[in-house]
Amino acid sequence: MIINSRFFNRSELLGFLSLALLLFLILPLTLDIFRLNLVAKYLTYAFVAIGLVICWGYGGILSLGQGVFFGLGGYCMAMFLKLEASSVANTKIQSTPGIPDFMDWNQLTQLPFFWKPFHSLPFTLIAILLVPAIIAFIIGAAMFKRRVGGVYFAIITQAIAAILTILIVGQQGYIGGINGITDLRTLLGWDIRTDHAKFILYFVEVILLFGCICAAQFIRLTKLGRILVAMREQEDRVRFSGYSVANFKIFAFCVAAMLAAIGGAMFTLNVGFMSPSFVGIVPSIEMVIYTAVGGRMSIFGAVYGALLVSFAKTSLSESFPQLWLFGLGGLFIAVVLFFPNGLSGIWRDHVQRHVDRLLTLVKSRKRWSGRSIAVGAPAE
Amino acid sequence: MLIGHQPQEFLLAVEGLTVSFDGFKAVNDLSFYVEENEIRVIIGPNGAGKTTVLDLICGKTKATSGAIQFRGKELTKLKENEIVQAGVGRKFQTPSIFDDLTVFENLEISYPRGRTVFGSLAFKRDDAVKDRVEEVAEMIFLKDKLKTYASFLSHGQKQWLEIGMLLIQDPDLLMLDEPVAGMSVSERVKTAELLNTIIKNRSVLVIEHDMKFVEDIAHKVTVLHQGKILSEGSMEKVKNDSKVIEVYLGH
Amino acid sequence: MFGDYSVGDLGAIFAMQGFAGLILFSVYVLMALGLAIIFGQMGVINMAHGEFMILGAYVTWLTSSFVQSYVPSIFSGYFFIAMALAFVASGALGMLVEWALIRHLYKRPLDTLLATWGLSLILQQAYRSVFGAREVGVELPQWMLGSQQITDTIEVPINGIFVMVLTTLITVAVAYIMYRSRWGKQVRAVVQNRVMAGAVGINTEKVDRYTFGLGCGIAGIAGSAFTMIGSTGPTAGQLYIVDTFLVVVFGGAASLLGTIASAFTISQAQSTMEFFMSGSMAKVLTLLAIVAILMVRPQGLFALKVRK
Amino acid sequence: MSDAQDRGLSLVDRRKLLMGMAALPALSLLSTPVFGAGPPTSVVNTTGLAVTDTEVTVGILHSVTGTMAISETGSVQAEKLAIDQINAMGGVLGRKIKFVQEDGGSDWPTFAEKAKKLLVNDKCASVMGCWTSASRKAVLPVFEQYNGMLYYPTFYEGLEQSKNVIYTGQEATQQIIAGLDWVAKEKGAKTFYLLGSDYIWPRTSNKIARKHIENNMKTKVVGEEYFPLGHTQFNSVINKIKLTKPDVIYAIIVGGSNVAFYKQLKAAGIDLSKQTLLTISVTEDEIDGIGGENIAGAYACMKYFQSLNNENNKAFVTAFKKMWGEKTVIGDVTQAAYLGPWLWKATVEKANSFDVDKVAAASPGVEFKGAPEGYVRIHENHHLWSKTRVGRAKLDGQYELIFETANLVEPDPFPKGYQ
Repeated sequence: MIINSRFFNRSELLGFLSLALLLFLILPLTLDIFRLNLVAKYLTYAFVAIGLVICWGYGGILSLGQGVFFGLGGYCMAMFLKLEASSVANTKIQSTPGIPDFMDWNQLTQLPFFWKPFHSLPFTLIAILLVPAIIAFIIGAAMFKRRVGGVYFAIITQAIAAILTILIVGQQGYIGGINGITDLRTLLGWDIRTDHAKFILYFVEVILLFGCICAAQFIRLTKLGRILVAMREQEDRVRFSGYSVANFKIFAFCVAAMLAAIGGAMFTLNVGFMSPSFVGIVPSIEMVIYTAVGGRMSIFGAVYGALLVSFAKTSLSESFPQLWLFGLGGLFIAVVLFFPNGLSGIWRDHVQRHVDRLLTLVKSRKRWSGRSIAVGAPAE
Repeated sequence: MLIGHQPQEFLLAVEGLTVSFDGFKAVNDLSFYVEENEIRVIIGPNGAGKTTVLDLICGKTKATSGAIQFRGKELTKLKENEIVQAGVGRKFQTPSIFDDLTVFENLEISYPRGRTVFGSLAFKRDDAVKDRVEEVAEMIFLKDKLKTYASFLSHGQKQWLEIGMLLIQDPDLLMLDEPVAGMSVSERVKTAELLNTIIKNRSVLVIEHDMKFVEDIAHKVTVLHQGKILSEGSMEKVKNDSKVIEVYLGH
Repeated sequence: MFGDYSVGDLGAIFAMQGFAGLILFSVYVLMALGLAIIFGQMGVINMAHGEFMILGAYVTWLTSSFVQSYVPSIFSGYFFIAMALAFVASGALGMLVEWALIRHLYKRPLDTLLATWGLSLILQQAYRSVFGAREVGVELPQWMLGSQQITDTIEVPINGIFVMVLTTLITVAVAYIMYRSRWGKQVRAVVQNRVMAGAVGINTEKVDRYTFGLGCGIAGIAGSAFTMIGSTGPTAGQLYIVDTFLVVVFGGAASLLGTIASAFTISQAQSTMEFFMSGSMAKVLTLLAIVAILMVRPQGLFALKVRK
Repeated sequence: MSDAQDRGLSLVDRRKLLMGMAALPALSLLSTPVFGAGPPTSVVNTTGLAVTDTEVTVGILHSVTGTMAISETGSVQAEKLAIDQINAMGGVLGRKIKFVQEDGGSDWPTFAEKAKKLLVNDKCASVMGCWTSASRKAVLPVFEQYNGMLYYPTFYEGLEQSKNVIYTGQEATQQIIAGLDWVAKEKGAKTFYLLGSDYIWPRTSNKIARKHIENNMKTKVVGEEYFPLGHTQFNSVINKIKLTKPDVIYAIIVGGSNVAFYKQLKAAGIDLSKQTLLTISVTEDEIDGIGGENIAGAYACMKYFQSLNNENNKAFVTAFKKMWGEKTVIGDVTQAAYLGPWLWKATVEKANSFDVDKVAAASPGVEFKGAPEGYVRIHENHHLWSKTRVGRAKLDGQYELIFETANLVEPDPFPKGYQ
C-alpha cells in the first residue's frame, strides 16, 4: 500500500506530519537523552493504545487485559536478553553458571525447556508476535464464538490479567517472580544501556511506531475497518449480511494483542527490564485510559494520549506527589463525562474548523463534507 | 426425517418447528412450505409468533425442535452468516443499518464478496462493486445520497437502504418484517413499487399488517395464531375462513 | 498427610474447614451483594466498589476511636452503630456519585467502568490524605474476639459466626426489598423498561439514585464487617474488586440467587483447594476454573432464557 | 474523632514542621552551624556531583503513593530526621545536606526512572531509598551504570552485593539463623510450619530457614505455604496448622495480608501465648494496623525494636517523635533507614571525598557508634555487622526484648550451604 492522498484524509495527514515532526525532530533536538528515553518509554504504551483503537474504538471490544499481551511481548524480549546477559563468563560466581541469576538462586540447575528457544533472536522476534496472538486467539475464539461481549469480556480479560500476575509472581524460579527479569545488558553484543544505544533505540521505536500507525490505518481503510464499525453499531445486521462476527472480533483482538506485544518488547529494550507489574489490572486499565484520553476513534489521538498522560503522570508525580492521583482520577472522569472522544474529539470539534478554514484560504480546494465522527474514508 | 421423502420442489420446507422460552411455546409444531418464486405473507395478531418464525429461519433464535430445509440444507444447524451465504436474506422490523457509515459503504458491506476476515482485508472497491452499488442505489431512490452518512437519512430512506442492502446480497429467499410500517403515505407508495420490483425472480416471506398491501402482493397467505397455523391458502380463502375472522380480521 | 491422626481429629478439622468455607462464602456474598444490585440491576460497572467498602471500614474505625474516647461504656456494642453509620456514609456517597457521575453514563456501561476507576483513584488518595498511608487498626470489643468451643475439638471463630449471621440478615433484607417491596418492583420495572416505567409514573431518576445508594451502602456494611478479618488501608479496597466482579458475573449478573450460588461454589472450591495445596496455587486454579467455565457458559450459573 | 483529626492535621503540618526544624537544631548540640568551612570543593568532588562549598545534595527515593506508601513512609521520616540532625551538627565536610525527594509510586520502572533522574539530572552524591526488593532490583543497574551510591534500608533476601549499594538492613541469614537457634534452644521446637507471601523475599527466607531447620538443627518442617500478595483469607491454612500442630509457626507475611492473618489466627482460637509464632516481617509499623491485641505474644526476630533500652535509642525515639508526632511508631526498617545518612556522612569523612568510587572503597570498616540499635560496622560486602534480637509483642504494640546475640552477626549475602 502506497501512501497517497487517499490513504490519509487531510486532518489525518496533518496529524501524521505533526507527529512525525514532533517525534523525529522536535523531541530529539530539544530533550536530553534522559528525557528522550522517558519519551521512548511512554511511546511503548502508544503501541498498545493503537491496538485499542482498532479493537475498542472500532470493534467495540473493551479489553482490560492488554497488560497481559504487553507483558508477554516484554517477557519474550526479556528472556532473550537475559540469556545473552547470563553467559557462562558473566555468571561465574553462580553455582550453575550460564543460567539466569534468579534461577540459580532458586536452585534450578538447568535452563527450563521453554527458555531454550529464546537463545535465538529470530525465534524471539516471532514469539513476540505469535505468542500473544495465539493466546488472544484462544481467548477470543472461546468468548466471541459464544457471543460474550461488552462488560463480560472486559471483566474476564481483567481476571486473566490477575491470574497471569499471580502466576508470574509465584514462579520466581522460572520467570523471575515479582522482581521480574532485570539487569538486561546487551542485544547481540551491543550494549543497550549506553546513551548512544538509547538514542538509536528511540529512533528504532519511532520508526516501528509509524509502521504500526500505517498498518492500523490500512486496516481501518479496508472493508474490514468498515465492518468493525458496522459491527459495533449493529452486530446482528453484520451477521445477517453474511459475515462471521466472531471471526472479525477475534481478528481485531489479535491485532490489538500483537500491537501491545510490540510495545512490551520495545519497553523491555528501552527500560532494561520487565516485571509482572506491567501485566496486572492497574496497568491494563491505564492503557485503556491513554486511549480514551487521546480519543478511542483516532489512531493519532491514541499516540498523543499515551504521550500526554504518561508525561502528566511523570511531571505531576515529580511536582505534587500527593496530588497526582487526584489529577489522574479527575482526568479519567472528565474525559468520560465531557470528552467521550478524547483529545481528538476536542481537536475535531473546536480546532479543526479553524485549521480547515485557514487551509481553505490558502488552497481553495473543494472541501470534503465531513461528518462529526471521522470514520472511514470518503466514499468514492 | 420427514424431509426425506419430500422432493426438491420446495425452496423452503419448515416442519414440526417448535421453540419454547422457559415453557412458553412461541412457535408450536409449525409446518409450511414455500415454493420457488412464491410470495408468501404471514399475518396474525400480535404475539402470534410471526417474527419468531423469521428469527428461527435466519438463525437468530435456535429451535427447540423441528427442521428447516432450504435447498436441501438444514438451516437449524447453520450459523447466521452461513444461512445468509446459503441465500437467505432478512430485513428487520426496525431499520437496522450502520449509522456511522455512508450509504455507499452500507451497500458495499452487503456486496456478496470478501466475507471472510482476510477476504475483507483484500477486498478491492473495483468497478463491478461500484456499478452494482450504484445500480441498487438507483432502485432504492438513494442515488444522490451515496456519500451521505446513514444517520442523516429519514426513517423511510433507512428502510429503503436496508432493503437495498438485502437486494445487493441477491438472496433466493427474502424475508421482510413489516417493510412499510411507520412510513408516510408517499413513502409507502414508493416502497410498494420498490418491493414489487425486487420480489421478482425470488421467493419472498413477508410479515405485514397492511391488508391492502398484502392483497396486492401475496400468492399465498399463512395466518398464525398462538404459534400455530390457523389457516393457509390464497387471500380469498383466508379472508373467508371463520376462524381467521374470529381472531384477526374480525375486530 | 493424614496418617498420624485419629479419626476424631480429622473429623474436627474437616468440620472446621467446612466452617472456613462457609465464612468465605459469607464474605463473598457480602462483598458481592452490593455489586450485584448495582451491576446486575443497573448495568453499571462500579470499579470503585472496593473504595466504598473501605469507606465503611474507616467509618467503623472512626466510630471505635470516638466511642473509646468519649463513651467507653457502650464500647461493647459500638460495632452495630458503626455498621449503621457505615451504611449511611457509603450510601450517601453513592447517591452523590450517582448524581454527579453515573446518571450521565447509563447508556454507556463501559464508560462507567473508566469513570468509576478514576473515582477509585481519587477516593484512594483522599483516604491517604485524610487517614494517612498506614493501615489503621480497628479495635474490637472483647466479645467479638476469640472463638466458640463447640465440641472438645471443634472451635469456630466468633467473628466468622458474626459475618455469617450478618450476611444472612442482609441477604434476606435485600431479597425482601428487591422482590417483595413496592420499591423493589419499581427498581425491576426500571431495569426492564426505563421508558415505560417512567411513563407509568415511576420517578426513574430517584429509583436509580436509591438503588445505587443501596448498593454502595451494602458495600459500606461489608467494609465495616471486614475490619474484623482484614486490613483497613487506603488501597485495601482494590484487593476485593476482581473477586467481587467474578462472583457476580459467574452467578449470572441479573440474578440475586445466582450471586449467592456462585459465591457458594467459588468459596467451597477455593477453601477445599486451599486445604490441599498452597494458597497461591489454589487462587490461580479457582480463578482459572471460573474463567474457563465462563467461556463455556458465558451467561453465568443462573440466567433466564428470554425471548430476544 | 479527634484521633482522626490529629492524624489528618499532622500530615499537613509535617512540611511546616520540617522547615522549622532546619532552623531549630533538633538536638541543640551546637549553636546554629555555619557551613562552608570544609575542604575545597575541587578536592572533595572530582566527578561533578552536586556539591558546592556550602551544600551537598542527596536523594530520597521512596514511594509516597501507591500500595507501598504504607511501609515506606517511616523510612522517609527517618532519613529526613537524620539529615536534619547531621545538618544541625555542622553537616558533612562542612557542607549542609540538601535533599531532593522523589516518589517511586510503588511502581518499579518509576523507581528506575527517578533513580536515573536523581543521578543524572540532580547529580546526587548519594541516594537513600527503595524498600521492596523489586524496586532495588530495578534501580540497581541504574546505580551501577551511572555510578551512584544507594543506601538501602530493608531487611531482604540477600543474594546480592554491589559496589554501589550499602545494605543497612539485615540480609536473610542474619535475621533468620539466630532466631531459629534461639527458638530451638528456648522452646525446644522440633516442628516448624513455614508461611509466606508469595514473592522472592519470603520464599528465599523460608528456603534458608528450611535448610537450617533440616540440615543444621536436624528438626522438621511440617508445612510450607505461600499466599498471593494482598490475600485476606487464612482460615484454611489455620486449620492446616491446627491439624499439623507445629511447635513453631514461622510467618513471613507482608502488607495488608498480615492484618487479616493475625486477626483470623486470634479468632480461630490460636493463643499466641501458648502457640509459638516467630515472624521476621512484622515490625512495630505493621502492629499499628494489626492491633496489639491480635498479635500479643508473638515473637519477632530482627535487629531493632523501638523499646530497646539504650541511650542512643532513647534519644532517637525522642527526636523522631518530636519531629513526626507522638503517635508514630518506629520499626526495624525505619531505624535502618536512619542509619543511611549517618553511615554516608562517616564514610565521606573517612574518605575525605564525596566521590562515589572513594566512598565505596572507604565503606568497609566504617563504624557508627550512635546507631539506635547499638554499634554497627560496614562489612567488606557492603552489608552491616549487626546483632540479631528476638522480641515478644505486647498488647500496646511494642516488642519487649527477649534475647539478643552476644556478638555482631556477620552478614553473608551468599550463604554457603543455604542455596
